[in-house]
Amino acid sequence: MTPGEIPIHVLLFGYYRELLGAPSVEVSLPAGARVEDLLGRLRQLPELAVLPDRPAVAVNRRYADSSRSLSRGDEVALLPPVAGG
Amino acid sequence: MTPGEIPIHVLLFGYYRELLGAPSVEVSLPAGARVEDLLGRLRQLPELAVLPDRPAVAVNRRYADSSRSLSRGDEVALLPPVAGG
Amino acid sequence: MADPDLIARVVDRTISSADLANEIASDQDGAVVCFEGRVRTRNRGRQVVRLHYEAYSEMADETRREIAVEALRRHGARTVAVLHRIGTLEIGEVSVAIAASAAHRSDAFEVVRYVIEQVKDRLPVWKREEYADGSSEWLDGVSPPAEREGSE
Amino acid sequence: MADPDLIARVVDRTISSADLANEIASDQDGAVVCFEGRVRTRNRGRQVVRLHYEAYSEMADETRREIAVEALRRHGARTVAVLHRIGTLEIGEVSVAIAASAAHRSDAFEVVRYVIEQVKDRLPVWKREEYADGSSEWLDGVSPPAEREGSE
Repeated sequence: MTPGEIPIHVLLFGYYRELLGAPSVEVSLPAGARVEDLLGRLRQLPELAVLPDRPAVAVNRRYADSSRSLSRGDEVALLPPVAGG
Repeated sequence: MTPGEIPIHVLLFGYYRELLGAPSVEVSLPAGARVEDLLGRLRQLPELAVLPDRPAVAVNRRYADSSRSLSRGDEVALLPPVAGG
Repeated sequence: MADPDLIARVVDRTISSADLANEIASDQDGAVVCFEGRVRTRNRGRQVVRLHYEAYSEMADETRREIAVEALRRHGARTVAVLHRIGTLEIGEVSVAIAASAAHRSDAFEVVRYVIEQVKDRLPVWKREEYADGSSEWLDGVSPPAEREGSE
Repeated sequence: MADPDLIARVVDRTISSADLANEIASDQDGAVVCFEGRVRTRNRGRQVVRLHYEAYSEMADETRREIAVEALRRHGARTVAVLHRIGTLEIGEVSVAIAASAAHRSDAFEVVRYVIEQVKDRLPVWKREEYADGSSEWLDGVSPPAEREGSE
């Protein structure tokens, strides 16, 4: 991890978890990075290259938009379109 | 019963039954009489003088309007405003 | 829907929408909606201790069946069941139970809603409230529509 | 309503709206409305043999609670409860159960309807259908709205 970067632990669910083949992934981002930066980084993983343009992301268990900035210790999750009920 | 008249057995329910103090009453009406004629006759009973202008009446277990004509053997009922549920 | 699957009865035993729901549920249906009317402790500002329901049972059974057939004609639900209890009911007891089962939830909601509104409007049932002070009173009701003979 | 009475859980055991209804029923309430979503044998033309539900459970519990609070704020119901099941469900089993109790029936209907629509729109739950031919597929879902943080 480059100095000044923060580690972000990303949970994956449903179809995305199957794509990655793992329930979570750790990435490191510059301090002040936003959700959109995280998505760019995740798309560099070959398994997640097919992510849609704006997948739903939750930060600390609430839906977050792409401009939301991330801090050390945030609980971040990548959520496929929901299909409950 | 005057010759040519038909006997009509009228069932009463709820508050009307309490007014009359009986679950049914027998009246005789001229052949071809209508529901409105029946109501006029019932209002002559002191206990039922307070009947509203157009109480609900069922003939053969269906709501009937005041012009409905009555025949021998009809099952007639005088129904207070309903309060089920 | 030529022969809709429906159940409609007046009964003088305890009823519950759960029993109805299990009776009507089908593997083809994704949605079940239930309604229960229960006896409340207070009504129009007075303390109620129990209710007495009386029905013109023979007519009520036919009316309830008509309502169920109409509900299924108007909406896409596959089944609806409705029970109305008569006799003496204590606080919290269920006076009317309705359950509908449909492939899609909108239909199930709409059928149940239609049935309870129609039950209130035209089912020949009356209730007398008994109060904490020992008095009792027939409840004001709804004047049913005249002449429904042509509607079937 | 400062502290609405509500229950909201994700569970991996059998659920039923009847249990919920009995949990929430109150002597003050005249109306109980329930909804159950059940696993259907057919969906989009394919023969389903079972479903697998997966949730982001920690978030789902909070989302469900938010939905219930919103529902009670918008409508006059006194209580609403919602359970969503996770894990493997066979045909006919209940995936989601909702029950609401209110003094008047309109409120109970509207609350339940609001809750199920919101559950479908934003509860972080996913399902994979397993078919008679042995294949399985994640179901297309609804893209949840971004950024709800400001809404509370």
